[in-house]
Amino acid sequence: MTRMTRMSAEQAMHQALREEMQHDPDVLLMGEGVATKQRDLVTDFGADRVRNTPLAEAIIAGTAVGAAASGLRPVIDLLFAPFMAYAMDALVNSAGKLRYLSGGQFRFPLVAIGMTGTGWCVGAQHNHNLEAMFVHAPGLKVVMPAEPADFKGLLKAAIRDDNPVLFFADLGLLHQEGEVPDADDFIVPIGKAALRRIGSDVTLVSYAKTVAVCLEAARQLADRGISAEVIDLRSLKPLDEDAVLQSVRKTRRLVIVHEASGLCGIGAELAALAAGKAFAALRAPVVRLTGPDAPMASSWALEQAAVPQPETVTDSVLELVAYGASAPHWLGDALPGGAMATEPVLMKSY
Amino acid sequence: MTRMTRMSAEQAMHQALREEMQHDPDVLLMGEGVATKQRDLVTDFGADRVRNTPLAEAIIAGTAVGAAASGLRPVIDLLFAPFMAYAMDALVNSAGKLRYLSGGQFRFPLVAIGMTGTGWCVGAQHNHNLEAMFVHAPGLKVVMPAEPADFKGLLKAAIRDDNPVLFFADLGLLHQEGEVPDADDFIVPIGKAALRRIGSDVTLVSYAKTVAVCLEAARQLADRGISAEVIDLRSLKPLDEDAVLQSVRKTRRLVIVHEASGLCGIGAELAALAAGKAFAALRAPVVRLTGPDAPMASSWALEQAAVPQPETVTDSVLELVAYGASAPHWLGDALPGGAMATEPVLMKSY
Amino acid sequence: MDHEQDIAAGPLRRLETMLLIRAYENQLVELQRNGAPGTCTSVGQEACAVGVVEALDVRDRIVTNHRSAGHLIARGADPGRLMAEVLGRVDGYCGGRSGSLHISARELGVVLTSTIVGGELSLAPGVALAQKMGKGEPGGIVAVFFGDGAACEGIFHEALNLAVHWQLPMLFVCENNQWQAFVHRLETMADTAIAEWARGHGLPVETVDGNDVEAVHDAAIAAVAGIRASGRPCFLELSTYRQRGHFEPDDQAYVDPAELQAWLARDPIRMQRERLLERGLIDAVGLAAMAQHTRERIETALAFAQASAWPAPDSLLEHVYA
Amino acid sequence: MDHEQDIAAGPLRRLETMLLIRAYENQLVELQRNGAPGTCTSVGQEACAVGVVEALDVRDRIVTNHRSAGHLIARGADPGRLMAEVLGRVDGYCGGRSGSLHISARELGVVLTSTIVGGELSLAPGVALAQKMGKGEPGGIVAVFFGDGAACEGIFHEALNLAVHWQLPMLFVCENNQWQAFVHRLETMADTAIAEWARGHGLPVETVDGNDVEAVHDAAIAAVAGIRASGRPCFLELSTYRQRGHFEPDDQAYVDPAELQAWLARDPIRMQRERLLERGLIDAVGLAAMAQHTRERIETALAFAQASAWPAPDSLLEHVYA
Ligand SMILES: Cc1ncc(C[n+]2csc(CCOP(=O)(O)OP(=O)(O)O)c2C)c(N)n1
Ligand SMILES: Cc1ncc(C[n+]2csc(CCOP(=O)(O)OP(=O)(O)O)c2C)c(N)n1
Ligand SMILES: [Mg+2]
Ligand SMILES: [Mg+2]
Repeated sequence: MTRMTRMSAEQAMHQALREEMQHDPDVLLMGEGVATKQRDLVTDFGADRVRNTPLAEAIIAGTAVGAAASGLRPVIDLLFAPFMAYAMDALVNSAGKLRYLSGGQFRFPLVAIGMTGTGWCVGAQHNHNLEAMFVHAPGLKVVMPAEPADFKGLLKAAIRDDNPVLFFADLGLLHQEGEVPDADDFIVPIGKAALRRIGSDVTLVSYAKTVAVCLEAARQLADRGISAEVIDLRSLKPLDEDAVLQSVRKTRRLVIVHEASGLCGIGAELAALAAGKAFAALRAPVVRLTGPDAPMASSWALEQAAVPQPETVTDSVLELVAYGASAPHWLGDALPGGAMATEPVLMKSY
Repeated sequence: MTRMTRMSAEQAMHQALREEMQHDPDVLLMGEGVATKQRDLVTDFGADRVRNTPLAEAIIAGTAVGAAASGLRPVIDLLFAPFMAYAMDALVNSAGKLRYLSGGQFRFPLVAIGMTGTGWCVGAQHNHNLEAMFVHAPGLKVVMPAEPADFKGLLKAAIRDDNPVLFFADLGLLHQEGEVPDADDFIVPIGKAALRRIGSDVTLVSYAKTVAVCLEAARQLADRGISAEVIDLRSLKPLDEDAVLQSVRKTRRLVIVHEASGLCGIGAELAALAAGKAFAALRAPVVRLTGPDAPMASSWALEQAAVPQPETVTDSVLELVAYGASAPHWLGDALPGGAMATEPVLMKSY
Repeated sequence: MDHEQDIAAGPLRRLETMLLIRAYENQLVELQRNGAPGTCTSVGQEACAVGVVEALDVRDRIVTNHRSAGHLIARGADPGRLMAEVLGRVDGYCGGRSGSLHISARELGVVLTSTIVGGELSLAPGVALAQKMGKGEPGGIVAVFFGDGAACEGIFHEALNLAVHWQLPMLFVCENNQWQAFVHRLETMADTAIAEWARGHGLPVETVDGNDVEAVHDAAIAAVAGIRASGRPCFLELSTYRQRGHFEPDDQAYVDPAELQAWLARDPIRMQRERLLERGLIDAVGLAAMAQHTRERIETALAFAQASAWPAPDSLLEHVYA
Repeated sequence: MDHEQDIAAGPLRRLETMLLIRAYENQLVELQRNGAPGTCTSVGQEACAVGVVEALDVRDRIVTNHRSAGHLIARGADPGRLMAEVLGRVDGYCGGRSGSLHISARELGVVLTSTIVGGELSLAPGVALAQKMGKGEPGGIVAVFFGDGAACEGIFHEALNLAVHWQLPMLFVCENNQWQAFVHRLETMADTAIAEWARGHGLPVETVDGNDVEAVHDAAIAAVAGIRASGRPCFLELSTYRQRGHFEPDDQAYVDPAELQAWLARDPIRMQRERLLERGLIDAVGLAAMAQHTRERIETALAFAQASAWPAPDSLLEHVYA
């Protein structure tokens, strides 16, 4: 049996770093304050491999890219995701493109960590779920775990991956605890979603903080006799298309929930996926419940209002199931004499 | 009758700038070489209002944001879209967020221009259709015209808008000519799509260079008795949802075509929109034909291979229409005794 | 106020303003302990804020950063509305949308604020350009406050080059408080780096004791006069110290206690108090009255902030677009 | 080659390499006129490339930019494979994916190239860090080539600070060719700006006549020795001139003809030829033989490139991920 230890997501990340630094002498950690905050790593692996940097995200990221091409495996902590705006050239134009443009001469095994999400009332310049921007950019991988075990297993996988991986840590989860496998060969493969709850009436797909929202909604729905399947994507690029499609083909209804805003977000991609590749199975419109298309406010009251809540998910599913239940009417004129059904308004609007 | 002059898209942009600088003394133009390349504007409006800048995109954009908040209406030419990576903080964290974070104290009337797209064999660090990143970011508007008249009308609208507008110019279109209204009050409203061809069997939605691809496909399809409607989005944010939904509710089939890569792109958003709000009308899977999820290569041969071609669109539509024609079978077990249909593979794969 | 009077009143007013900033931030610390959002306090740096801001006039504009309470209060911001903002309430300067990190107050000329380190440097040249091009009042300049950390960001270089080359009326004020969050600045740069970097850009550079409010004030008065006369930028590096943690709460376990002690001994408020006592410009009674007045203002502010309502959830989408 | 011999052979070899670079780029210009993709030529800057690259050895790494033909050829790149790359063919160094703007050639130690101006400065410290940490051959340094325009980008400041503070074995080579695409550099900075900016970072800075290949070479030899000995970075500013347009085609209508003429009179190839003739190191016959040999190499290269196949369309997704 796998031995487990209870720890927070933050501790799980630290353990992953420690194990990978132990495992591979090419791994190094750089960032503003990484050496201050993780003194034990400096002690054990030396100041060469755990480097406080100047406050300069562009050169931190650029240095990681150059070092990765030259045989090291840098992990950089860019603190909050919006600070990646300064590192965009290094991440998007260099890390994501230079392997391809060089005809495969170089590889860029690096990990860039950024925190984000509601919970700290810090406002849009710290709290911006911009992971979809990196999903859209070529040549990168993107992960965003929901459970401490995945924080560990995905960070280890990211460090071992030969490609640049963006690792987003949802602020609101960092201090939540969970059981984490001790094994130092515990890896969560990038690109594999986790089925968090099995169900048959609707598929709820989410990642990071809102996985818990979906699980809570699923419990509420169970009380009302509706069986919801809950998928935690874990990796946003590559997306586990099969896991989502398989579930949707079974449940025939899809609700996607995330804190990031909707336009061109992960939810858009998944809805498009379902509409393209699971169309015949769908029995109801695909619903996205997302953060608003607005910067995140600092005020606690507005932060709360911006995040999808379990009740919203539950209400949407109830509406969806009702839609499906009165089935053939919505098939409109595909059925003899049928009239066009009006569409229910299912996108959460602010 | 509207008087028209035939000119290239590039000339149309220049005319728009000239007219708006004439119209409003607060408009100024900044960028690397704008004063060299548009000497006539320096002559007519002075070196104060047409400024060559140091080679430093971050401060060009930041300066535009600061100036916009202080009563000017800057237009900045950032040359190629990937160079915006250096301007990301100013555009995303400042222009897009500071109005909101200030509780509405400031507005940011600025336009940032970037070229992109295939046609010059310049590779991924110049050719990256990254418009979706800015659609995903809050507080910004995004336009990307397909015709010279729209280059003029949308640039004028963008300059008059009180919000930050990203204006993407498709390289491949800049030297194409078209009829452009002379009127200096000719404005193309941001957020309004253009119906380029009326049809009844399928809706083709696109923007920029691939609008022409769709129009050519529509002609090919007409020869085979299929009537395709073609929508040119023109604005990517705000999206003209109504135009797309109305068309899809009529034609019941949707194909989205763009050169940008697919994941979390505009096509994903539109497919999600249709799957959410026009679901009952859809008679076939939603198809996306996009550039590959890869950096753009320089080689002409690979550039060509990366761009959706009219034949691909035509073939996809033929497949879609066939799918719709044998209608009820795909309804699967919604019909008595029906088995799950297998999904056709419709996403262009590379 | 005439010049003679100001010579006496100025130092007293500066002491009182520093006391108000300190009291305001100590109140925030206490609020945080009781569950309010954390803040970046400027405790120990009050002389920088007061010395510079008092050298500005109503035409001038301020662009600041995450550690802005001193700049705002020195400019006359209402501690009640500031506190309401920190608490995320509707009566805050930004209606609760900013919180502590990006407070701007257009009515006071505190026009833009970014909590992206270096954001202030990115925005300020544009404000100055607008002033130079006739927006705002004639003769106005822009004071931009930033830290030693921000000086490491590339935008520092870009902003200086633009300001110098375009002759923008800007006062660059680097509050070198020795810390960049959890990293001592000497871990990231040479000791005299910031002034040398600035000097490489060929503008007037002065390094001043940032804990001596009168020295800061004198240097700022001279710099502002120079900028107004020449239309060109100046650079002040103020050496000071961040006495508290980076963000509340912060145990400062990583801080060298000897270094902290040495700087505490040079606390700017203490220094100004001693100077005024020495010069006979104030006595114990006067000091007590000042303290009392400050206390009352903070109590009023707190009551105001706590009574302020939360923003309505359905206002969430207000102010995204103009 | 022993030292004595090199003293004679070096200058001749440098002339020949400059001729090869010039001939290669002139061939590209002609190809462009016939419809091939445009390129950024380094015509007029050959002495910078040759003088510096010849001072490096096999342990060293080069990071360059969009104007890289000189650096590549001086390092021994095959003009045929370069030309194939420019034409987008499979036999190019990058299989046609790069085209002219981002050619890297790992086998030659030309490890990374970015056409994002400043990208080279962003990447180079990481390569140097890897060398310092034992990747690559011991004692290796990194030479990073960039323009006067790149010096305006913020990353210039960040890269210098990191290189100095982390003691990275880097040779910063600024080819100050007076132009930033269509903008003269004096429209964007003060005359002596680049060296002053660099000096502000406290590393050794030298300004050298970039059209005198021997002067460049001497300075580079000294700098490289200094870097190897100290492990710390050095900075060379090479003043030179971009004789042709920014990108082919470019009518240079915006160029001051007098300035261009003055620099053409100091063409680096002409200067080296005259020096060698004067010193009796070569004669007319030798020059003719050199020209002939160069011509033949370019003809061979052209034939090779044109015979090379287009990349297969179905290889489009190769090399996105490792
Ligand atoms: C681009 C960016 N990087 C990192 C941070 C996190 N952060 C906030 S304040 C700070 C320290 C800034 O140091 P300095 O500029 O000296 O200002 P100080 O906090 O000392 O006043 C850091 C690292 C940020 N807000 N923005
Ligand atoms: C970030 C960025 N901005 C602008 C450009 C467009 N551009 C390509 S080369 C160039 C001029 C660069 O000047 P410099 O660094 O002096 O190099 P040079 O071309 O003179 O060799 C410009 C503006 C670019 N490629 N990248
Ligand atoms: Mg500091
Ligand atoms: Mg140049």
